[in-house]
Amino acid sequence: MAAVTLSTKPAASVIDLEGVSIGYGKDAPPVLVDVDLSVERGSFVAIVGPSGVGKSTLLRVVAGLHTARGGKVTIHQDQRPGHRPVGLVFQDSRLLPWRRVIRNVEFGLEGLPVSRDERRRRAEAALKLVRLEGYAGRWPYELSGGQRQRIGIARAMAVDPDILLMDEPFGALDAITRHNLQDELRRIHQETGKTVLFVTHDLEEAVHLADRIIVLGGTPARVVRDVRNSAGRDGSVFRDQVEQLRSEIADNYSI
Amino acid sequence: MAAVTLSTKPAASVIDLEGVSIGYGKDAPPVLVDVDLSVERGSFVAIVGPSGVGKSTLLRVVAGLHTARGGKVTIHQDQRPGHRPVGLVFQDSRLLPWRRVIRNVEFGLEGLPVSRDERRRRAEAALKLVRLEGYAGRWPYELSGGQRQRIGIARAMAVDPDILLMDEPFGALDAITRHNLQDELRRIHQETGKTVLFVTHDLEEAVHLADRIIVLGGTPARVVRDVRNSAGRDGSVFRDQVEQLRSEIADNYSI
Amino acid sequence: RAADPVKLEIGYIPILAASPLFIVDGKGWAKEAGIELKLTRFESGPHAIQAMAAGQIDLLYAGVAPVLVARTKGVDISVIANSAVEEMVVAGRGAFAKAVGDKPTADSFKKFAADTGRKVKIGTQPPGSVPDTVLKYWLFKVVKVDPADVELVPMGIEKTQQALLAGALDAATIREPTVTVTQQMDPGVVLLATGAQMFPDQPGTVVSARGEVLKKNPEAIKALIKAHVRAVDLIKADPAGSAKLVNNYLGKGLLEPATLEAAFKGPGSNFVADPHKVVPAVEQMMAYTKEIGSASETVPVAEAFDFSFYDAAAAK
Amino acid sequence: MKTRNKIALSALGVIVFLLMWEALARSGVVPARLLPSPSAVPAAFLTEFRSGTWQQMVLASLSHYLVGLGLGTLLGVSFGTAAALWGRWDAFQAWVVRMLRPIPAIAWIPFAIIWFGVSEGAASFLISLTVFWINYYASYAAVRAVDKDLIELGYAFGQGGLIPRLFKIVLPGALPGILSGVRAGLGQGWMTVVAAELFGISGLGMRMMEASGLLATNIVVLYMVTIALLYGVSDFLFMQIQSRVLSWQR
Amino acid sequence: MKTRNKIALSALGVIVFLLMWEALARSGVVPARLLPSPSAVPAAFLTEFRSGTWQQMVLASLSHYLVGLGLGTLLGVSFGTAAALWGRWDAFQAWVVRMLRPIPAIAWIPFAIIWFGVSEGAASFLISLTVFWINYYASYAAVRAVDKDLIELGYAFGQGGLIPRLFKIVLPGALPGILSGVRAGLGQGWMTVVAAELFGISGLGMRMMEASGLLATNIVVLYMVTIALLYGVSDFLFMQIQSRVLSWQR
Ligand SMILES: Nc1ncnc2c1ncn2[C@@H]1O[C@H](COP(=O)(O)OP(=O)(O)OP(=O)(O)O)[C@@H](O)[C@H]1O
Ligand SMILES: Nc1ncnc2c1ncn2[C@@H]1O[C@H](COP(=O)(O)OP(=O)(O)OP(=O)(O)O)[C@@H](O)[C@H]1O
Ligand SMILES: [Mg+2]
Ligand SMILES: [Mg+2]
Repeated sequence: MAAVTLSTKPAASVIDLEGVSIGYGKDAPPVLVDVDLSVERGSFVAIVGPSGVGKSTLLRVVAGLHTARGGKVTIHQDQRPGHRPVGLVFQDSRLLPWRRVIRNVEFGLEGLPVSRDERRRRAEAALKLVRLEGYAGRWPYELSGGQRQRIGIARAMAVDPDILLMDEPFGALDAITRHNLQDELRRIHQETGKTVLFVTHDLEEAVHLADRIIVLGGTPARVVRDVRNSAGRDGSVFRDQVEQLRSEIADNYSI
Repeated sequence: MAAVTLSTKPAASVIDLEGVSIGYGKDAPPVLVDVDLSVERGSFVAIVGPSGVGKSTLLRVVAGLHTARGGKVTIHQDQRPGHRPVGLVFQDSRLLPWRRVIRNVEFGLEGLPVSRDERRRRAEAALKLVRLEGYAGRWPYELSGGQRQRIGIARAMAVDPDILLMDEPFGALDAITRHNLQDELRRIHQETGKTVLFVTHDLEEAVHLADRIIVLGGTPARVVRDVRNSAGRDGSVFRDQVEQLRSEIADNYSI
Repeated sequence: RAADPVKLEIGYIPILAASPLFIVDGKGWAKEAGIELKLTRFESGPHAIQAMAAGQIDLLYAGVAPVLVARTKGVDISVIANSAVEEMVVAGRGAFAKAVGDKPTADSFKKFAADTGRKVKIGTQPPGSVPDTVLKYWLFKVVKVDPADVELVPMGIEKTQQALLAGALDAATIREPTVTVTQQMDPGVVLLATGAQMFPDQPGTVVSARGEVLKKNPEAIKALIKAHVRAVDLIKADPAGSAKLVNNYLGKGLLEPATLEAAFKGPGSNFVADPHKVVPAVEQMMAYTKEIGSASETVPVAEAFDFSFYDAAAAK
Repeated sequence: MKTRNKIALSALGVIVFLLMWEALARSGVVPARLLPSPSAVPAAFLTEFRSGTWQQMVLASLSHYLVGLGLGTLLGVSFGTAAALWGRWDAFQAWVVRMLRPIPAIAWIPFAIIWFGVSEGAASFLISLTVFWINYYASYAAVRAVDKDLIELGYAFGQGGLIPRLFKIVLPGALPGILSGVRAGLGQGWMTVVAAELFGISGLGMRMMEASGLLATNIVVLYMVTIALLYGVSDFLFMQIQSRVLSWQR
Repeated sequence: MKTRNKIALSALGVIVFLLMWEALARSGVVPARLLPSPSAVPAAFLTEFRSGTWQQMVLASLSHYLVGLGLGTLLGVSFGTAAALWGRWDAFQAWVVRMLRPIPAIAWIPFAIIWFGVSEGAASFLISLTVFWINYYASYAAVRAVDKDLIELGYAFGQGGLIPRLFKIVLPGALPGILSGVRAGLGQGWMTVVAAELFGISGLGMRMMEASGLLATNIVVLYMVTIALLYGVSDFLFMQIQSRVLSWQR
């Protein structure tokens, strides 16, 4: 499935896309073309762009779930036993309907050299992170939309990945829950130095969290803007900056 | 399925909930209790509250998809041939996988006294509204998350309902698309006088669109706040007002 | 009369003993007598009897045993003529055939069982059928085999042949035309006992009819029986011609007429139309059936026979 | 995989199969008179075809098969769906079905004879019986497994009435499962053709029995191959149609 | 619906069925000797039970059935899953399967005899054959219909290897369909028991044939009821287990 080159050589960047073009089917026009992207280790990159531009597709290619039509995708991964190099939060929560919540969270840990108890412990910690510790025994169908999405986040967090790919992870969450999770995410990012690739449609969120914002646009889509964001790191978001970026991005949008 | 009283008597309100309590299963504790809610004809009501509080559940009860445990639910509906009294946008887009996009949008129109051509025409208009006119012939699995959500909106719009129930309809949309659709929705609401019940987790959106904001909170949840919002109607959103409401609501949140 | 022929549905089992029926139909004798025949093939007697009991067929060429059994169950059918006797033979193959030769004795059975460490497996049809009864009679009354040395395996007619050829059985009761066919195919197949050796005048295939039909169309039945008698005579007089005709019904494209002719001439074919002659043997067989417990009640055999049609046919 | 590769692989499979069969037949492991080699089939076919028997038998069996298959499928899907939809009806018939289900075709023969006589109808009846059960269970399970969310969607958009719910949600949603049942029935029907022609109804099955009784195994195998081809073609066509109908499945 | 109501309805169904049967048997529409009334069954049971025949036959058939069912189900699910998973293997075997599928149990009997002799093994072999096909097709369709998104999820979380993918995603996802196949096989197995005992292997089927040859229809019906009960109980238990296993389905 993966058409991604995995490299364990040390490098400053963790994800390298060179001239990547991506499409569905054989004869359909490409969705993304000429994507060059180098993500530094420990950086927090937000990806924004209009609906249907190819954000999820890009993430799926980086995760090795979809094969690019052309170009080169390289992931520089560390070997840390008990961890997965990449953790992915899907846009739809995508829970396994036949597993209870806790077992869904444990899913990515299975097959790792991690004891049963340790697995359960890590899953419970992840559940706690998303404030759903009381829901371990539920079936997925017994959850609300936002709860389901949070389980998806917990599942990705549980594998403690070096690279965290998140596809609109807070999309279905109310403001308060969202804020809490944003704070958690920022804390984790700062403490563990994970690399985060974060798709969002909320510019404020992007500015708030990311130190770099990539804007996709056009048909076929390409990287139309690549902004370093100084606001994110020290936690103070300046409205002006958001506004400026917003209008800047709006110019580049093409729906 | 519906445990809703349908009334065709003229009334100022279109939706009347009296002492409604709602729960899943038989022995599980209730999700919502003591909900009294009267929605006036032509009003635009936003429902906010933390994830898992019961917003979707409330909407499903109003739509007659879930039976309340206690209390009385009344819908005052007009008889307009060629229209459905209620249109619902699900939180998950919930498309029929075996129907192409256009046929998914037509779904609610089937069974109404509407000719084939008229049906197609209305579906196409609804598709155009959500800016997906080029996607009529696609299968649902060929859509992005945001596109899917917009098809769900188009489907509800196509039946031209008196009451529009929307469960986080713009949750998966980027800022620009979202703005466009918000404007469309406001226009439609103002022009047609539809009653809109709108679940959102975006306070700004609530203030921007609604003339009344209902806040759900607590376990079991009840209506903790019912705010008339003067900002929405004239289209000018004042930051201060948002901020004030936000902090007011935050006090009432209990996660 | 010619304008309104009597319609008769006749069931048969695809064995050589049904040949008179094929000749009657093939020669057009039935049509001459103003009878329209419809032939229906059945795989086994019980199936045919069930159809007869349900009123779906009028006459039947099948073994005498199912007819008698049906009568004990209150089905109104009678034997009106005989077709063949001494049909069943015992054929052996392989090591067993070599060991017992063509003069099987109780000792040779015992020796074979001791040598191989297993019972002799003999295939036949289910208890109550003619093959089962006459085989047991031969084994235990004629050869006086120790029951501990043999295992009887009940199965369908055609399965018996297959199992024999496949080597799953040491011996089996088979009948024409299979006897000839099997021997042609596998020279190792040996006749251990002929029908007469197994059970003198061994009853076989008879012609039976529903009482209702007998009452309704006595003239037609009489004519049919007359044709039947004629057919039996023809087989004896002209086996080659008969074989050609019968081949159209039995194994068309599957058998050479020469094979059928050989079968007609072989020891397994003995056509007798007179029902009177078989009554004592049937009585004897019924008695034995009761003795070995495959039947709980004996039927007064003579009552099962209605000689009037044969007598009328033979008299003219 | 490309269609060309697929066809090549399938052909390879059949060739390997035929070679193994030929080898088995020649090796003498299986007595030659019980298993003729595949190379004996063409000659047998010519004889049977020239005499017209082949065509006659094929047509006869085909008609029993088609009638039985059609009826069994229709009724099986209907009853299975009904049982899955209405809890009351399901409970009412559950144990009756359990009593009738395991009754083998052979045991139904007397009833077939009583109800239909020794006729084509009886054969079709027996075929439809086995086909019925397979479709009954497949449909039952498929309808049960239809996504409840989609049914809710139907109610939300005025398609909650029996007819629209059934035809717009339940049946399309259960279609993959139902079609898998239909496909299984397609084969089961042919398997039953032989048993259904055991009692005097002419067709492939009867001819096979006759040939087998006279140990003409090459004819038996000819008809087995005939059935295989008839089934193979119908199954292939069914798969083509199915992949069209289910093109919405990735 | 409450369990109590369900049981009551089921009992009602059986009673109505038995009454209709009794009425049919007494009415004389069907000759009494072909269809005994249900009230004749207990007497027949007593005779057969006292002589020990009943127990013996039931045990014998049960052993053929269980072995055949187990083997057929296991192999059917395995081959069906394999074919659905690997396009190459699927293409390779597609037409061979099409050739083997419609061969009726009766036509396999010679092979059963050759390979197993007239033995219990042969009966189990024949039973497992029909069970195999049903499970093969059910599993094939079910595995094919597994949500591709979930398989993708597996790859994303390091469960894309054959073993974890198979056991953590494909099989659980296909389980409802596979179980429906197993259930259909449960009944088909009993239907075949009778055919599989036609050639000299003792058990219920043989006893039924014997009795039917002697037109002892009350004995035939006794064994039919016996089969019905055995099947009914096993199907009921299976359903209980199934609803446990699939409790994640709404
Ligand atoms: N089928 C069910 N069975 C049991 N509990 C359920 C079921 N569906 C929802 N719940 C519970 O009911 C509560 C309310 O769910 P609901 O979907 O209404 O929340 P919500 O307010 O829409 O949340 P969100 O913003 O996350 O979508 C949640 O705590 C959820 O876990
Ligand atoms: N399986 C598919 N087959 C064909 N086209 C597809 C398929 N999946 C997605 N697409 C198309 O590819 C484009 C990019 O899709 P993608 O899901 O990456 O968008 P996105 O940027 O994530 O959008 P959103 O914000 O709405 O989630 C869309 O136009 C979509 O219609
Ligand atoms: Mg997306
Ligand atoms: Mg919700």
